[in-house]
Amino acid sequence: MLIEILDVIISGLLNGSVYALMAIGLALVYGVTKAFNFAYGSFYTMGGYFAWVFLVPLNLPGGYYTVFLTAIPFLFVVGFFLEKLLVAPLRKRSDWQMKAMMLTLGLSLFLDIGYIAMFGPRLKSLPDIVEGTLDIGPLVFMKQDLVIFILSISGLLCFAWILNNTRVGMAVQAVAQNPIGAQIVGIPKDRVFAATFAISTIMVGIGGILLSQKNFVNPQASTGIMIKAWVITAFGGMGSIKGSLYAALIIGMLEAFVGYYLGMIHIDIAVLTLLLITLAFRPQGLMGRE
Amino acid sequence: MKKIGLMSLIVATLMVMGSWAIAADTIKVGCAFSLTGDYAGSGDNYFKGVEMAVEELNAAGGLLGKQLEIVMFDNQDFAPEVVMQGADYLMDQKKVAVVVAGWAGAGADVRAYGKYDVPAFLDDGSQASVDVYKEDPEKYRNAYFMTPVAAAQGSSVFNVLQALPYDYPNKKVVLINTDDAWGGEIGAVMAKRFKEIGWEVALHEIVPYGTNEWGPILTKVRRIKPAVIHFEIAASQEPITFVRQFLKRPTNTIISLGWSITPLEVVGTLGKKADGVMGDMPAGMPVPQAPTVEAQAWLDKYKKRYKHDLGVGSFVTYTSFMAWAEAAKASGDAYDFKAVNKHLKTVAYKGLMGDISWGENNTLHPQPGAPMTHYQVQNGELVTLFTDPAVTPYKDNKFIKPRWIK
Amino acid sequence: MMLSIENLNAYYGQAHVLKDVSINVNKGEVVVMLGPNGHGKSTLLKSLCGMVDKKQGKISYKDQDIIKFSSEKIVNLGITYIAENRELFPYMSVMENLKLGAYSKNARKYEKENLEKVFTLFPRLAQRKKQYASTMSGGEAKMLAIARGLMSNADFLAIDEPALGLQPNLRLEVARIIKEINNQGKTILVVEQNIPQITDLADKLYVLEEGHITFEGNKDDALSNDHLKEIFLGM
Amino acid sequence: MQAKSMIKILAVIYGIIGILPIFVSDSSIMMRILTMILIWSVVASCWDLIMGYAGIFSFGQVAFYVIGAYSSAILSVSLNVPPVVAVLMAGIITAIIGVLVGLPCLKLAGPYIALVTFAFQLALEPFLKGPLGKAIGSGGSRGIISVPPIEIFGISFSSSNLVPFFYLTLIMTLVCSVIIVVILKSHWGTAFLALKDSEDFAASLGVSAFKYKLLVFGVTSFITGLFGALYVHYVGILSTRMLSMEVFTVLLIMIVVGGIGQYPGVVLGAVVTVTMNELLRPMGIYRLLIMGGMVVIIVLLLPDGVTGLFKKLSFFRSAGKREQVQ
Repeated sequence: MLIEILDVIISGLLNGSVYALMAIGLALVYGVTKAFNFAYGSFYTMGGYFAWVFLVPLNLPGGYYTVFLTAIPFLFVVGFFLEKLLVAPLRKRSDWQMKAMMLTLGLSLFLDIGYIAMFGPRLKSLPDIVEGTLDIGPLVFMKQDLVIFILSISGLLCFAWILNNTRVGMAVQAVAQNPIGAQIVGIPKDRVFAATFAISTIMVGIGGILLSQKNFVNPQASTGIMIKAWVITAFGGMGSIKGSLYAALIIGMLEAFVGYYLGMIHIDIAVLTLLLITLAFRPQGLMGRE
Repeated sequence: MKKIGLMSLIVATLMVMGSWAIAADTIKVGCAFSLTGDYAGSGDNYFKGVEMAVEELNAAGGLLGKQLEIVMFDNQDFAPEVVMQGADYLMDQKKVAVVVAGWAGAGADVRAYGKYDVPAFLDDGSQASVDVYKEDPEKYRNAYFMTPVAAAQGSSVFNVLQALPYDYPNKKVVLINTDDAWGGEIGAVMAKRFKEIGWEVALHEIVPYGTNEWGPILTKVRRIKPAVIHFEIAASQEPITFVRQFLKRPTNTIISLGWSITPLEVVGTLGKKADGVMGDMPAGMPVPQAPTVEAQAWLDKYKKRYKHDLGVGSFVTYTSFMAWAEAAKASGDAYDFKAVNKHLKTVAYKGLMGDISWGENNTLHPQPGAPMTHYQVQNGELVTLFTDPAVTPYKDNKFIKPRWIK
Repeated sequence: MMLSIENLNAYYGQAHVLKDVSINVNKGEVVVMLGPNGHGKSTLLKSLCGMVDKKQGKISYKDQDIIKFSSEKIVNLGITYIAENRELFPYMSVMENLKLGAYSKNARKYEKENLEKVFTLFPRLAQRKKQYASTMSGGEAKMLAIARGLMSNADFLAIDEPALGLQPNLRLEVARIIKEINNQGKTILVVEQNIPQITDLADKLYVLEEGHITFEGNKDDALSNDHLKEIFLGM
Repeated sequence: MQAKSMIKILAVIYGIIGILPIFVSDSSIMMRILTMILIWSVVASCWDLIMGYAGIFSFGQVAFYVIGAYSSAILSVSLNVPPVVAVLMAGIITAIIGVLVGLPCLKLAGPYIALVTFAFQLALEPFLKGPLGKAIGSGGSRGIISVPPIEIFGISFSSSNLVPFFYLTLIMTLVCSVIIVVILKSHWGTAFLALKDSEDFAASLGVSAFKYKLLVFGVTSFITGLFGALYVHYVGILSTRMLSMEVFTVLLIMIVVGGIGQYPGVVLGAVVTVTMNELLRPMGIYRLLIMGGMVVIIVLLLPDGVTGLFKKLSFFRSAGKREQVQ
């Protein structure tokens, strides 16, 4: 019995860690640029396809090392210029938030169908990052899961460290808290906007690679991911990094336990009920600021 | 007023569309498959069957002296509204002579295509669809199901599981299926059959599409240690992730993936990992060795044409389409739907593996020409163990005890 | 001459806020900008600091035209804007706010010594290093805003209504500080009309009405102008 | 825009759509397109009223549309309520739910409203599929596959006889459009504009933001629900897939094309979008690719959609005239 509970907790943690990686990027973008990025999920898929192209058709040496080393700059550039070219021009308008939302929604549609047009509708599977399982007494872990867990947690930690201990990180926070103030002290606001967009693209893109090698590259995945990340940020508090981290873990756990005790079919409704109730009483989410 | 200008322009374009409708020196063939969305894999299988048939006929000078032309429609994920649009688009706007719509959503498809007389081949004999058909068999006579009803399918799987040369360590079964009509019905009938012979349905889990984390269910499975798990989710990623995560710490359990074995990705991705996994296809073709010379020839041609193993859905669409073509030939005019339907209903078609004919409620009940086929994965490819009618061992293929069973 | 603005026109959306404004500020001066609210005083300071997009004219600072410059570039040149409504970083400590004050390249080198200067100037802040800006009283927040401005190591400060909404005793404090800063050799352009003490510091006064400069001169000229006298100097 | 010119434009658009059946009544595909144009134009208009005018960042529109559809379907299938009545009741039910959703979230800042309303839409699908949904007769994930058509005086308005249904829809469309125009031009309309500029300013005018937002939420939900119901009795089939992201996107495209807060631009948007959607169908998946790209481009280049374009054009025209005068 105890072992089973442990099992459930573990799968909760595993989900949670991945969700965190997914959600925090979104929280960051919203927190800093105040833009609703509906195309977020499409960068998850982009990551997956990037890895696939490198590993399967091109089959480059170095395997996943090459992939990560190249994916990070690639995703950065993509995110950076998308912001500069598509979102930044909207900022002049008073209703730019609404416009940005519409634009990114269109963009996501474009990208998702674009993937199908380029790579076909079928799922693509990536080679495992590591094979086999690790037995600790009665508990069994897939090495894959462990890698994902470790990478996403360490990714988050180093992200948090950058945010709180580097000049750039402080600048990002400054823009998030008060764009005008940031401008006054001479922080290049627009570049920070683009940079955050890029960083979030990296986070979700890497998440895409990690999960796609466990499951698949699926051209349809993006909406699901967008919604998941979005639910978590909403629950944790729009723009609150810490909030999203907690939210991700809570929801990961909730899913595992509901799945175990009530059945998989009830997971979605449980999560969304939790979200709605939370929002009804605390519209700014767990740790969001009004 | 500029707007009036633009309005009239739009009107004009609308008119043009209307006029497209009729333009026939080719016979139009409607394909309403899932090109995008979770079922795109199965859509691809179905399409290849039709494509081969059309190429074959066109190469032989077409049908009734006319070339065949494929018109595609994306059924996406079978939202009833979309299916409805598809029917109207293909049958009303494009004036196709036949529609092959793969798996197309529990009943909605019958309603949508039943509005017209154009023969429509639908791959979903779920009770839901058949119920709709029964409402007005006369009206819906142009709807042909390319499967038996789900219940028959479920029983067949049950019979096969009982016929396996293998002694189950216990009498516990775990059923996992989706909450849609097909999955639900299979799950229900198998639960019933197992209970009848005194087995315990230790867990009957209903899961939504898109489930990829099986932790909670597998935890239960590992406690239950069932002798059989039957898994019926008509998509490809769920079964793959399930098998992978099951194998992480397997129990002494026969895994039967049901229809879920058929999307190419499943065996393609799992490869030898999947050895020992069972599965089935309603109206399938036995592989790797086909039962007849013609079938074998066709199989080789298929592999040559598409450079991959038989996508099991392809056979049934190919055969159904050929059956239609013959009916059209017999009635002398592909657009004389009354005659074509009559022919399809009354005259059996000699398929690659024998006669096929649509029986009660226009379902394709198990028959030698289109047998229900039961596979096991061996050496990373599908191998037919049994064919139904009359669960009979196929050739001398032997059931292999899955390696994870101690 | 340190700063000279010539025929500056600035717009907010459709509104034409500044119309051919020209002012001059010499090194080490305190220049006070007077005028009714909503007539463009803040806009003038903001345009000077590159925080207004739509503008034409000439803003030459230390003999280069900076009108096209981005705000970060201008800060780096040594012009700092101290906002009327503070614009602090609410969820950061006093220390973090100050550190960010020294974000621009030329300020970084001097971060340490400027911190000392600031803390000697505002002992209050030294005691509250860890406190969140959002939890500070209006007066303290104002001080922090000024302090953060000083951290940028600017030699030209554009201060917007430093005493707005402060009690009389704090206003005197503000006046003292501005004097102090000026004595440290900083040039100051300040929008302020509620504190005679500041007006006393003024080497030059401007009056901005409906986007036009309607008066330029020193305090005595202003005093001899009855209209100004009653409206702005409240005497 | 003046009420007069609004009415004029609406009259032109709906007038043309209204007479088209005379030429195309024999092609059912055409009739269907025209009918869908009408339905979508109203649903989109409601969304525009909420987002563009009342400035409420609501993502709930599709949800309300579906709620209307389900209410009417369930009423007429499980409770044998005559469809005509069911449709009206559906409208009322949707309005009530709209108000209930509005109550907690309309006090919030823009993005938060988006959160709550979108969460509401997300929750709807698992609810309808789940046991609770089944309990109230949603038919679970199988949906409801035989919804009876509306019947008035023995005439049945369904997808099998399109012309009558089209005119029924047209009448309802006209009525609702008038309601919308009235709202826009009433004291409310001005209140909304005030609210959009600045809530404080509006408050100073004695406009209670909350009250008006709740009112508009209620009314638009009612209309939306009504048309959702109309639609379901038309197609006769219903499932939770109606909540798909594509419907959401297509609705949004209509607003983007028409220009947000540019009523009646959105009606034109609906015409263009639905037509394009059909024209592009032969292109298979590229249809959505193009639609997506179109949104991006329009948002960037024509922030006010075609309406903005017209305004520009007419501006240049009149400018040209002025020059001639001089």
